Amino acid sequence: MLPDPNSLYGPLDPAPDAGYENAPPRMGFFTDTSVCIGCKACEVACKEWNGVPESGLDLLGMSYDNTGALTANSWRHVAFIEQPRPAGHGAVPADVLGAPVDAGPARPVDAGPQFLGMPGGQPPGRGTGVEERTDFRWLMMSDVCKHCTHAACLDVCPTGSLFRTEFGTVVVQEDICNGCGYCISACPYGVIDQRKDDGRAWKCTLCYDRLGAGMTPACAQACPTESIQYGPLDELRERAAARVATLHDRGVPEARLYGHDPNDGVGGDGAFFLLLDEPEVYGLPPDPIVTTRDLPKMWKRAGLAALAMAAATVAAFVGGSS
Amino acid sequence: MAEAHPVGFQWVMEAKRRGAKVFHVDPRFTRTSAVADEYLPIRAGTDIALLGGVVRYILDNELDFREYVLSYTNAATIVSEEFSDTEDGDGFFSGFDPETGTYVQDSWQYEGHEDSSGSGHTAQERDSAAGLTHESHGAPVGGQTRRDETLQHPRCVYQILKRHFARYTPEMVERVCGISQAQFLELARAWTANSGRDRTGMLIYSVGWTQHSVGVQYIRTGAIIQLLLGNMGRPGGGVMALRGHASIQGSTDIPTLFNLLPGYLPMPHHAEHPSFDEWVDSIRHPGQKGFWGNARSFAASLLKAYWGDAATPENDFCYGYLPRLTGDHGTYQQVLNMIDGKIKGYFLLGQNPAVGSAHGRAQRLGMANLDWLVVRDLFMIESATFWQNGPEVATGEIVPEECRTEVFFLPAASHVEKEGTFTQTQRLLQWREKAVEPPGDARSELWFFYHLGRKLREKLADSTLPRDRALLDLTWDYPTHGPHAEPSAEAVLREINGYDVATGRPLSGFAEARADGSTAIGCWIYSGVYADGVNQAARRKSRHEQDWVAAEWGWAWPANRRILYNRASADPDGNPWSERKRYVWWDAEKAEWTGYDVPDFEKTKPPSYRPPVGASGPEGIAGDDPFVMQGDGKGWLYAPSGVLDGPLPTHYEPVESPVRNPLYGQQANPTRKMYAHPVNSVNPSPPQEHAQVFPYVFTVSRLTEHHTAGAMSRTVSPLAELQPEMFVEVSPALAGEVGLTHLGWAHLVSGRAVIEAKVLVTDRLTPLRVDGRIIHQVWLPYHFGFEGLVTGDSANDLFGISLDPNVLIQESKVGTCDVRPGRRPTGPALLDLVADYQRRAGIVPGQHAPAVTTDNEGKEHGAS
Amino acid sequence: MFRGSLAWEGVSGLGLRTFIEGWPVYRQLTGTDPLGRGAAAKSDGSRALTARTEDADSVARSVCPYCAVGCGQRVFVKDGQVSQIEGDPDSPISRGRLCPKGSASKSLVTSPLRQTTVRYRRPYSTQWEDLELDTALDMIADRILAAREQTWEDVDTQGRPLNRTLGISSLGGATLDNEENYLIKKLFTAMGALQIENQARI
Amino acid sequence: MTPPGPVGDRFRRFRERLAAEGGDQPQVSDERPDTATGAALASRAEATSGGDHPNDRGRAGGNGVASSRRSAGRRGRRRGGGEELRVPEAEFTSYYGRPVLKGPVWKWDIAAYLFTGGLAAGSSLLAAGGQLTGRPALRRAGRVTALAAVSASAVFLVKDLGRPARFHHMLRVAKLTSPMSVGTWILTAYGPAAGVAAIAEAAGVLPRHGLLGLAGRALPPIGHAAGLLAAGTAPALATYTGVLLADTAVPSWHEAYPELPVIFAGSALASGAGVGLLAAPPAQAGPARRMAVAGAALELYGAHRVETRLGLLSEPYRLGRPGRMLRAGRLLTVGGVAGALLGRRSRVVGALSGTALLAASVLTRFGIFYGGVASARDPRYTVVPQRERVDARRIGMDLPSDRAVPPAV
Repeated sequence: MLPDPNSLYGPLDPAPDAGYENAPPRMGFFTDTSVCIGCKACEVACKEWNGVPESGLDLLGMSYDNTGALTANSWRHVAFIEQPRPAGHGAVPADVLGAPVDAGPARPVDAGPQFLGMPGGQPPGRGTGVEERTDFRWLMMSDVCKHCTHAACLDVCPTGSLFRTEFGTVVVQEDICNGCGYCISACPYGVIDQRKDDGRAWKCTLCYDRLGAGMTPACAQACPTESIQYGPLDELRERAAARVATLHDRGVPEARLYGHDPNDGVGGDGAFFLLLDEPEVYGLPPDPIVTTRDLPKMWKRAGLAALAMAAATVAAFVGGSS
Repeated sequence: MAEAHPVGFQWVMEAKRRGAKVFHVDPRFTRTSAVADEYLPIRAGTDIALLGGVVRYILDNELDFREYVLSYTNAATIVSEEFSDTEDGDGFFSGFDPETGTYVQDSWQYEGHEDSSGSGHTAQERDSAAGLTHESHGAPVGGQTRRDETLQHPRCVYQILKRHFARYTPEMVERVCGISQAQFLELARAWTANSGRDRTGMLIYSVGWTQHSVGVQYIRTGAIIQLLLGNMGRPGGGVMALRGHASIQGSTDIPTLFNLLPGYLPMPHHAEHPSFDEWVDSIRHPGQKGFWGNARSFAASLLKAYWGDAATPENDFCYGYLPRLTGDHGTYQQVLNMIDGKIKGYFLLGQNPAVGSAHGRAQRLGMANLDWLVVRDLFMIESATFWQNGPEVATGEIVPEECRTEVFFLPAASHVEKEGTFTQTQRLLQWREKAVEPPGDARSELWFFYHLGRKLREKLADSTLPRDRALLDLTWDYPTHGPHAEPSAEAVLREINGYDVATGRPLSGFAEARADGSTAIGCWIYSGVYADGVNQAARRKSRHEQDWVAAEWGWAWPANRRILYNRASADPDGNPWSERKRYVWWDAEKAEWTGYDVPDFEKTKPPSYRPPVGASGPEGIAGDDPFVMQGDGKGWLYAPSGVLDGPLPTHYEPVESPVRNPLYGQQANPTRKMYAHPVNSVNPSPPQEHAQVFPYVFTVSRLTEHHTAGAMSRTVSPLAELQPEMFVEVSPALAGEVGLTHLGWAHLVSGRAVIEAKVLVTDRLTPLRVDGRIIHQVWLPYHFGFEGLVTGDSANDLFGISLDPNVLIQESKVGTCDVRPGRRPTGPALLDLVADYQRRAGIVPGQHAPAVTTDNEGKEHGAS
Repeated sequence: MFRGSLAWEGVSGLGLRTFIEGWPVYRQLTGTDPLGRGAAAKSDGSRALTARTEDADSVARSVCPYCAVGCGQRVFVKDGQVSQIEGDPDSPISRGRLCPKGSASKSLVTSPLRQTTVRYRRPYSTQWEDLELDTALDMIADRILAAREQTWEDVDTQGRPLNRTLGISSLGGATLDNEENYLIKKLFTAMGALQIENQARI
Repeated sequence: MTPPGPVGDRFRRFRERLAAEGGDQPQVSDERPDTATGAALASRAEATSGGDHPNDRGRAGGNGVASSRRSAGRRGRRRGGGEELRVPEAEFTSYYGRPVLKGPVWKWDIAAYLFTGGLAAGSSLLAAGGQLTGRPALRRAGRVTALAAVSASAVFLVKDLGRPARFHHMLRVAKLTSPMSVGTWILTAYGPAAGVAAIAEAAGVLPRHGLLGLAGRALPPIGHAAGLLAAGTAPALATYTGVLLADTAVPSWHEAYPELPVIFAGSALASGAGVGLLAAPPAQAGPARRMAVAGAALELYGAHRVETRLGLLSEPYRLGRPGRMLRAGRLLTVGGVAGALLGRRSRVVGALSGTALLAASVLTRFGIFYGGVASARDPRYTVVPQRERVDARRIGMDLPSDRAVPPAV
């Protein structure tokens, strides 16, 4: 019945599995948060292209994030995290900071990560002895639908509205969706969402219409610093691995990829990320597993329960005295 | 830069990828800081102290690019022995006139040119914002100078520089700016390490730098560093001004500024320029080197473009038609005049001073006291509805039924509904094609002014008054097309480019300009944009089909040069400084300059050329004088004239500062433009009393998500929702001190206004230790006003009016205020609160504090 | 039930065969996509999907109106309306990228908040009125002439020419075209209006 | 459930709710003159989460900078007796305390459907048993209840759709990966059968002659077949809903996948039995009583398992409203079974027992439903188990935890 033994779990090329013969290479996003400047061009470009409605005029107080989350009305969401760096990370003992003027050109002691906000040197003002602050950094990440290899939203969709495109992406067909809401509970990333005044479920389509015309998705095209990169997933994964290596070489050991691994709980994401902290810091689940991995076992349990139910009924009527 | 120019910032990220180190200096940690290698929090308004520290570091350690400095700058030039420095004057240079608050610059001149410089008392130059004039053509200076190539002469510029910046030590930088010595040294080391034949460093500023009472000197300090390190005129070098509006560069090139005519020709002054010859000579400075020697051709061609057949050599090309300056006619003087009832009518053309200009209340009160106001905009902006919805209506200061201003709101065409050129921040003109017709009554400015002019001329057709001749003789015959009779923008661009009067042939460049009336040029620096009858600004050869200079994309003035003064990218002998930094060089075989860019030099003048004695104009420029617009062909470390507040940058405190100037007895720029008007006031700063009434420093700037006064972003839903409310950023320490809570309300009080904002408590703001005290700074976006999808109080309301003396731009990046928890009062109680603060601070509206704060009041350094 | 479902897919009653073949379940059973994940579930709407830039009537090459970086824009027009504005990949300045403001350009020019008719507020009035554009232009011209009349200065106290009016002011934004600025400066200068200023001063 | 409106509203309400229900947690308010950052306060309150957990205490607050941070919480004792359960201290990081997942958008009608679907299934089984063993009262009550319940189910299901007019799109595809699709087809088979079976009960009231008489004679055998068909699909109808909930990312639903079908099967049996007890005279109600016992056993076993086996993820089933519902359901189940067994002579006691069982079934379904919803709304239940999994894997692979600070280079 299953087209591929890995149809529910494990590494898989999703487009052929979804019935596309001679599918083009799987396309995806690599979002490199180490170069994200939090400009939100992705959010706006997405809304302009896809005609996504306004998502509310609320000052949320979550740093510069007034979008809040991926929702039916925000298909890209830039997260902003203001945080002290982990204790002991890159900071120099305070007495070094007051070092004499001719301390020489190199700073071997404090040569922490090179590319972040305040890596090597001093926290603002520490040299003046004013504050107790620890070092500080400001993380930004443009979140988006992950276009999972094993997309629970798609698999649980009872209408076939959510479908796998020939590019391996996951798209809601607005002419089909009847707003049953199942996909929303199924998504391990909290991405897909119901639009209240519309009833249907909406999320990033990876600009399916643009892909068909050979164009780049709106967000990736707009992104000023190439934080959002679009391309064949295989290429992106190679590029991402190289980028992590570069960052590690440059003294950014906390750089890590998220969603790149075809062996992870969702078979790898079509949209994966380079992060500078744990996933949950950005609001991402640390180790998502597609719920349908366990579906065969669930059906088995349901079958057993059904049998038990039937058996109990038979017993109730056959056995007993009254 | 990431915050306000994200797409430009891609090139910084590109450089970073290739190993560049990025330092970011800002009062608050921004999106730029987040990806910079180093972030240096700075006390707002102290950039000269920081940069001066770098200058000292360079000179003390002799880290300058000596070959470049010797050949291409005025480091070796000897300065008059009458000159005395701020070192000796407690913050004053020689020549200060306390009566007018300006300098007599004779003593600043190069030796031997004390009297012949043409530069004297600068009070009038200040009023005419002469600094802007000097933006392109430099200031007058004698062409032949005495030099000491060993740089040892005590009065050579190099030594003067060294003495002047001697006190800008790392300790002083820390004391003034709040930047630790270690961080400062990190910056200084990295900057100086990227200097020399193989390496360059780039200085990027956003034009908030100009919005200081010493704004021009900020940029001067940056230029000094870049000259010392050999970073000017070379790829990967330079001082990059990130201007904030699509064609703000164009708005100065073809100015709608009171003191300028197109191409930085000065608007004539009634006393200085009574005749055409005097006017022209004041531009070209006879005897001076450089290309301004051709000023007569440019001036005559402009007048010819304006008045066509009526302009003849015999009548000085209708020079008499030009209106004359008598003093300061800048926008802030105008606003005060409006309040005083002196101005009848006001045009606002895509501008929203009710939100975007300093002292919003003064702006609105001024507009409420006009006969008529014409607002042309895409949206119903605050400057059109002040009489209805402005904060002064709430306080009772403007009563609609008593406000006489007649308001015309005319909808404008958007950028896709008209064609024309924008000049972006690197002087590049790009033509926009028209996509659609404007909706309804919306029209372009081109349409409005063309037809307004047509109507005026019709109404005056029978006039015999002399004053109407200028209108009636005007060339005003642009072809029109389309359903609305839209004038042809290409025809206007053609006139800007210039043409041969006899044949109508478009000129190929300003070298073809003639002073005999045979050429007409609307803006000489733009000449060539329509060369060969082709709209060069409309060129859009894909970047994939040309080299990285991309010379065939748009058109850059002058003459499509992408890097100015690029002769400096070659060494004195004309060879590239290094293979890595090859850009423009002398091709000895072909005996001409060549390279990736259009050489900014006479094409066939060899590096070995030395001018004959007494040569002037272009002929006077030697083969190794790259700065061809300067009067001596050199990059100016020291500016003997042209900069009104000193030949060298000096740290002065902002006009409003909680700190006594640690460097000099003189507190703030003594030459700043001040207005003693009842509506205007300045919060007290040391050594005045009551400075503690406004204990906090506030600074304002842009958010990525909004644009300037908000008319183009608060009205646009996908932008409005991204930053939906006015807020103030405060440090946790200040929040604790004042009692502010995250997402709660605060109100800020200055001597002019009270505004309220939601509070964002963030570690991105940090208290600084300055001169032994802790200084708290708060930050505000200035985008909010009372119209649009999202609204809020305007940060610019907090500012008073104090201007840079060179360009008359207001200090609106730093001020002092008090911060209080909770919402502000409303109605008349608001005025009471301000009045209470004014009383406590000893502010008497209409009076300003003395400009001079030294004991000797600068007298002993007075005019000599 | 099925009929309704298929009607959504644009299949009308063309007989049972078409009816069945258009049914995704049939495609699941007979095609390459038994799980109904992709090929079988694709709707007619998805099959008909095209990028709206593809069928634009015209494309204007433009420049972003916000900051001074000068990013290239392509303005797509369909039926006389702007249907999309996005970065111009050919631009050596922006390489096709746009910031959030530039990306919002379509919303800017098509904003429902845009004022598209002339509005007029009489002195001492509490409300706006409508006005014909030509009338407005005429009234403004009259007011200019009147202001010149009232405030004209021929000469200074020493008889040197001034040739100007200080009764008229102008403040322009910096999103005006060079050609516009040129006409503005030219006309105001010719009428003797000196106090012409711009955002560049601010 | 999820209030309508833009995300900002939703988030603000979320934050306010947390603040309001945070018990001894610091309140987010403008008045509080705390020297810590307001952001930290807000963040702390947000990260505190667990709106329905009155016993939270000892939560470590933020210590400075805004935004994401770790929150430590010690879960206290269960309220309302029972054995003492200690959940290990959970420390986790989240993005401003926001849920990682989107809470189910299903409203109460889906919980109600869980009940009516089960009720229909149980009733059909009861009816078939009655039919086959000659207990007409059980048969009639079962068939009629089944039709009523399945009709109500259809109403609930359609009503809950965002686009009710498109309900028939469910029949576009048949997907084994989608429990809802499977359920659709089960309902498609079951519904008409249950309907026909119920209509066949009308045979008794039809005239004996004429066309209607013919129908009257034909109906019983048709009803017979339909009743058996309905009963044949009924167990699937009752248990697929367990998979329906389990096949989601909702932590406490998914992890309970082995038990949910059991609970729902038991609950369905018990509710069917309840109908029997209500409708049938004591003489015919014996099988119903035995069904009640069997159903209650399955239900109680399953519920006990989900409340104890899942560690942190059992918590939502014990705390707050879901906990109260499940505890009440358990009491009613026990009471209902006891009544059925002890009061087997009394119609009144039987009816009360039946009612108790029905009510218990309702409460169980709602308890399970809302327990899951609560688990989705608190990032703790998403992050903590996943983080433990990651850390365990790291330890297993001898990799350093990425929480540890890598050495500076």
